[in-house]
Amino acid sequence: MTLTPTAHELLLPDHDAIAGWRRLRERLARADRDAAATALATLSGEIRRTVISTITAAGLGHAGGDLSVTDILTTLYGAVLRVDPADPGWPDRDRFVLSKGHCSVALYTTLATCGFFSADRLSTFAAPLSPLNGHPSRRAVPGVETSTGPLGHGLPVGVGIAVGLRLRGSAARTVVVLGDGELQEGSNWEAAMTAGHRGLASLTAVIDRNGLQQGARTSDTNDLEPLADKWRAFGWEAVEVDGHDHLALLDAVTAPHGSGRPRCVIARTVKGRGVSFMEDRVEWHHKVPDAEQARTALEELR
Amino acid sequence: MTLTPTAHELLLPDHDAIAGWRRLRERLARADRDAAATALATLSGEIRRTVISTITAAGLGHAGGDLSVTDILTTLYGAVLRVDPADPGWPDRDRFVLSKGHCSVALYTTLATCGFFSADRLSTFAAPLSPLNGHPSRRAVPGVETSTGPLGHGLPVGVGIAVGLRLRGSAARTVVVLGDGELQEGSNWEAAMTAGHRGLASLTAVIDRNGLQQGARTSDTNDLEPLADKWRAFGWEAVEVDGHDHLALLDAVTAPHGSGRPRCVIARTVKGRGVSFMEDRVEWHHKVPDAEQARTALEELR
Amino acid sequence: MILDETHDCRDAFAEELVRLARADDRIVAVCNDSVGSSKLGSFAAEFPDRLVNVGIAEQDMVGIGAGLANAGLVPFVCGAATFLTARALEQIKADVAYSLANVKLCGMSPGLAYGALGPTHHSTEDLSWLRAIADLPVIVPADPAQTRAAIRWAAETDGPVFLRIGRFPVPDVSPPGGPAFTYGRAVRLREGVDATIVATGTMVSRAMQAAALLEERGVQARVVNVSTVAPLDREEIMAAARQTGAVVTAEEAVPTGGLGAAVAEVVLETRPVPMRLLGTRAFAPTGETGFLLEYFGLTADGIARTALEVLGLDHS
Amino acid sequence: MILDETHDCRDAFAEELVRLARADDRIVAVCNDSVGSSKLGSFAAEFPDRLVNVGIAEQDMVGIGAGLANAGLVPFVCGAATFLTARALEQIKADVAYSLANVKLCGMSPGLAYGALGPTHHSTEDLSWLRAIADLPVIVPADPAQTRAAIRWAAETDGPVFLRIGRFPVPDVSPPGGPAFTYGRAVRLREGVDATIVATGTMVSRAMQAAALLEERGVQARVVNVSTVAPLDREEIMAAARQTGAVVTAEEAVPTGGLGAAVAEVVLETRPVPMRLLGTRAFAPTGETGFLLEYFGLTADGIARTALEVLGLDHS
Ligand SMILES: Cc1ncc(C[n+]2csc(CCOP(=O)(O)OP(=O)(O)O)c2C)c(N)n1
Ligand SMILES: Cc1ncc(C[n+]2csc(CCOP(=O)(O)OP(=O)(O)O)c2C)c(N)n1
Ligand SMILES: [Mg+2]
Ligand SMILES: [Mg+2]
Repeated sequence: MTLTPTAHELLLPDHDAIAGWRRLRERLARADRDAAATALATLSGEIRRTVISTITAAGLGHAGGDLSVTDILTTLYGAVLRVDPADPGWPDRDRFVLSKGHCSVALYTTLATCGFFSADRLSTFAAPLSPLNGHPSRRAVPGVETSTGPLGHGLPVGVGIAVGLRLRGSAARTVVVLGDGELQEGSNWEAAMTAGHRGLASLTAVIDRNGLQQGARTSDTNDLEPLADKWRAFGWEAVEVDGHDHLALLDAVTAPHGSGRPRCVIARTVKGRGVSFMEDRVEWHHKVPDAEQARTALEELR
Repeated sequence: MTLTPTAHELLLPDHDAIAGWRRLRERLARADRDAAATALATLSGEIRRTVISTITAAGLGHAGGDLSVTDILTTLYGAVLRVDPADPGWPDRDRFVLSKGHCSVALYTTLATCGFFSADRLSTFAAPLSPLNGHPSRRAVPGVETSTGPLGHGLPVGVGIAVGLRLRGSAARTVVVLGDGELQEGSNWEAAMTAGHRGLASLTAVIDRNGLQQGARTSDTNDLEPLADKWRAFGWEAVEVDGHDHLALLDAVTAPHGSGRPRCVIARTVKGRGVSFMEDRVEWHHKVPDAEQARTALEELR
Repeated sequence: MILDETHDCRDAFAEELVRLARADDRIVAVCNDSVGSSKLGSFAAEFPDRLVNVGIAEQDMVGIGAGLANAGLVPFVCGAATFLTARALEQIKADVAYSLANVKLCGMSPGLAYGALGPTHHSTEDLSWLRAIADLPVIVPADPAQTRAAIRWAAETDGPVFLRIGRFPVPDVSPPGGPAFTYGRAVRLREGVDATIVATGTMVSRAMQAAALLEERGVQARVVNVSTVAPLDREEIMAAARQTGAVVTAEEAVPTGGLGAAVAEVVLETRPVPMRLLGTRAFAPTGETGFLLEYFGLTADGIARTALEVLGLDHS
Repeated sequence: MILDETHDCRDAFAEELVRLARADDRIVAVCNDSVGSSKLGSFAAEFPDRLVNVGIAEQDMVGIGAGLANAGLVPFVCGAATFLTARALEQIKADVAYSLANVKLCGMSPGLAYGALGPTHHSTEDLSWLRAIADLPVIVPADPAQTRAAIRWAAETDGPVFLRIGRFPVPDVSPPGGPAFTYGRAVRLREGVDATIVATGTMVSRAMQAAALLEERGVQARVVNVSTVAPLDREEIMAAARQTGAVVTAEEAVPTGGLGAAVAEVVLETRPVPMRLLGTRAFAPTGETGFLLEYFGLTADGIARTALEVLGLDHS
């Protein structure tokens, strides 16, 4: 079968960016908690600004969810995930899956920051034939483990990865980030049950608990509470943390799994975090800032 | 669109059977608890025997699950559901959905006992052009509210019915019977979440908790425990009862919903109940008894 | 056909649904966190109790639709076409089609409408997926008038139906006068004797433009608008094959099992003539809808070139 | 072809899978509480850790398959064909095909194999559903030899694939000698000049019998076994149309988007000749598989009559 290419450009590692990211990782590994928190906050600020510029330029994107998930991404790529942007297929890498694939811009920006590809490619986001489609494609973007976009796909794939890594004797871990509205999809609960049953302690789910979905609050649409109880009843450890507190996230994600169970980190976040007029406003799920709004947003994010 | 008929015979109400069923309902309504228990047990015995004969004759069926669900069906049709076999489309009828549609023979036998159609049609089960297919079809069988067979379909439909009846101002109730293995399907948890969110107090789910699925124990395949916790975390009341104790089932199903929530009745049952060599044996999920085994089974069920 | 005045058929859909709901209190809407993208805002404002937003749960959504129908309501189940069909296909087969439930499945923003949101959001397989399911009419209105008429027909008719409600802007193509939509009947929009372009949905206006281009080349192309993809209007297709001797189909979808395949079968079984099936043939690359339609040759020019090709005429 | 010695292809599938798994520890099996019906008992006995039975959860099953592939394993994901495809279609599209994951989807007991278990268990839409998905090869072995060879090919080849593994007993149809299965290549089983019967899966032996019946009527029918339904062997179909002038397709499936539609497209685009598409055309009534195949005319006699009809010969 001859495959039709879905993108006409190959994304290649950016070795300068990789070197910068490696230095950051080393710095963070040695830093005290305050310094680590500051470094991660700085990184988050940079990423948030790039998110706003990229979406504004492309006229497309999901700003609200990008900004709520940013601190989760920076914590993971800044201090947790053992990956090699120069060798994205390294068999023993930790696996990361962004199940809420509509927040591709935050992911692409993070991946570029690590050097999986050059940050200047971000300007092609959503442009004709760009590898950077509106939702991340495994075919086109190094560092993307599975194509996401339809909600409720990431956790089953993550479970499969964790089962597979265990079978192969790898100690690598698997982290899946999900939206909260996304948890209305039953496929997640199928996967949660399987992971609980199999005691997949190398699997972590982080819920971006911003309380909003596409059209309304989750509590007005199809309420998820008591959310931690749900995960526990499905055989998981569950902890709740402030999803904009890098160190709290870091502790929650890295604490040893005493129980031998998979862990769910419910990260309480604010959709649109960091931009006053976007924060907790449902319309910024996929609204695109105009030039004036973008300017204000970039200033607020400084 | 011209529909191709899927069955070449119309099933019509059996008025003698209806009269008999009405007498039973009245008797049960007036009976003391001991007498009610005895009458329901007698009915269950008759249905179990017909199940065995029907499956043996057809060379097809799911004896184990039929026998585990029988007492639930007799309790519901004997003492709970307000339906009219002479007018299966009565708008204000209670709705019953057998989500574990593979146990069609138990359902068909129960429906025939109520007079939805004549019991002599049971001998056509699975025969060419019979309305009584291996899984119940809404097109062909009066009393069947929705076609089932693929697992995980009944509860979403039941939720829709309950929402619809409430919208129409009907006080009718909706009861869905599910298998335990079936609860591995995520579609059930989608529906459970919706029902909990909407406080559908007219909806009852009864779980035939026989601990076995098609190929193994549920606990060895993908464990469901803590099952009551799961339902509670999804916004339901949950009670556990002996699923072969008609009065316990009756109480569990009919107790007022104080909480305004949907109720899940976890009915602890034994797959193959009543036939020694079938009880709790996974192979009887869909094994068909030979003549000798059928004879033994019928004797044990006397 | 005024080409520069274009419409999002979801607006006609939403307006007509509200109008029908005022007259018939059995009508309810069901959606998957898609109040906005299904344009159900005004329905929600006027009938808050009759909008059942189940959240992001498509299997549940379709099952609930079947349940609402069972309770005597007339549910319009609305979601992005790809999630509605891909995620709930077994519910569509078992709970709706096989159960003959009175459910109106509304696949919103189908085809390539989601543009740069990518192939996971494109609904190009839906026509093939649904036409394979027995007893499920598949309706693709081509403009606002057809959309309104199709919805009215669906509301009045007992039984399952799938309606593909376009988002990509289209001009009016329905001839004034006559009924905009008759179930099971294709509409001949332009006479012609040399070839027939059979189109559906967004491709209909492009087919008309293609016919105009072909006229400049001396080719008289007939144009047929198929809004009932299943069951197909066999007579009209047979007439096209017999009277014009060449057929091109055009759809914003893979033609493997949708309009193209449906027409092909009738042509082959009754009057084999040369034919081409235009549609999408792969996962789309990145780009907005207009760009992607060009990429797949789903333009007036692409259709005209294909017609010339099937006639063995030079199309350079 | 010894007609009275028939085989359940699941047995060949299961044996070959165990054999491959012995040599390659990347091979794992995934199933949905279908160890028995997918014939994975011996696999489970020999490789207990490499069987991932997820329970009754098809979306999870396919997602897990994609994850296992990501971890470097070669998963054979096995489930009753209708549940695998209908319930997990979006996972097949997004996680497997669009993600180009190295997942081997094995649809067991397809078509009408489940007989009197009814239309909810029949998998007659799967070929149409899957052929609509880009970049997903659709393979239908016709006998045990093809089954084994196809599985070996699938295990060796990186990328997604769907294999339709039959349960209904079939005789051996592969000619001894030559390779039983070559990806993308149809096999001409019988020469003929008057018409071609293009068949797949369970229909292949019936096509051979039909050709024998036709011979008695003086008609020389060619028989082509298409085991790669997507991508189709265009050359062989073109040759059939050109050299024999009439085509009948036969599949245990709706022909709207499967083999019939695939062949129709090539015939129309290259050499329009009279054609008939045989398959299932509705939800089946109650009955066992053999009865249902008769009901839909999917028999040697039905195929032969259809061939006579397409040739305009009396078939009474
Ligand atoms: C299966 C599916 N249904 C619907 C959608 C459309 N959709 C995209 S984003 C979204 C809301 C997601 O909400 P949430 O998971 O809370 O994400 P966040 O708030 O972090 O953006 C919806 C409904 C989709 N992408 N996939
Ligand atoms: C979607 C789907 N997947 C698989 C099957 C095959 N199947 C039929 S019955 C069954 C086991 C059901 O177990 P359970 O729900 O516990 O029912 P019970 O024990 O009461 O028979 C399975 C897997 C099916 N019918 N539907
Ligand atoms: Mg959210
Ligand atoms: Mg059970």
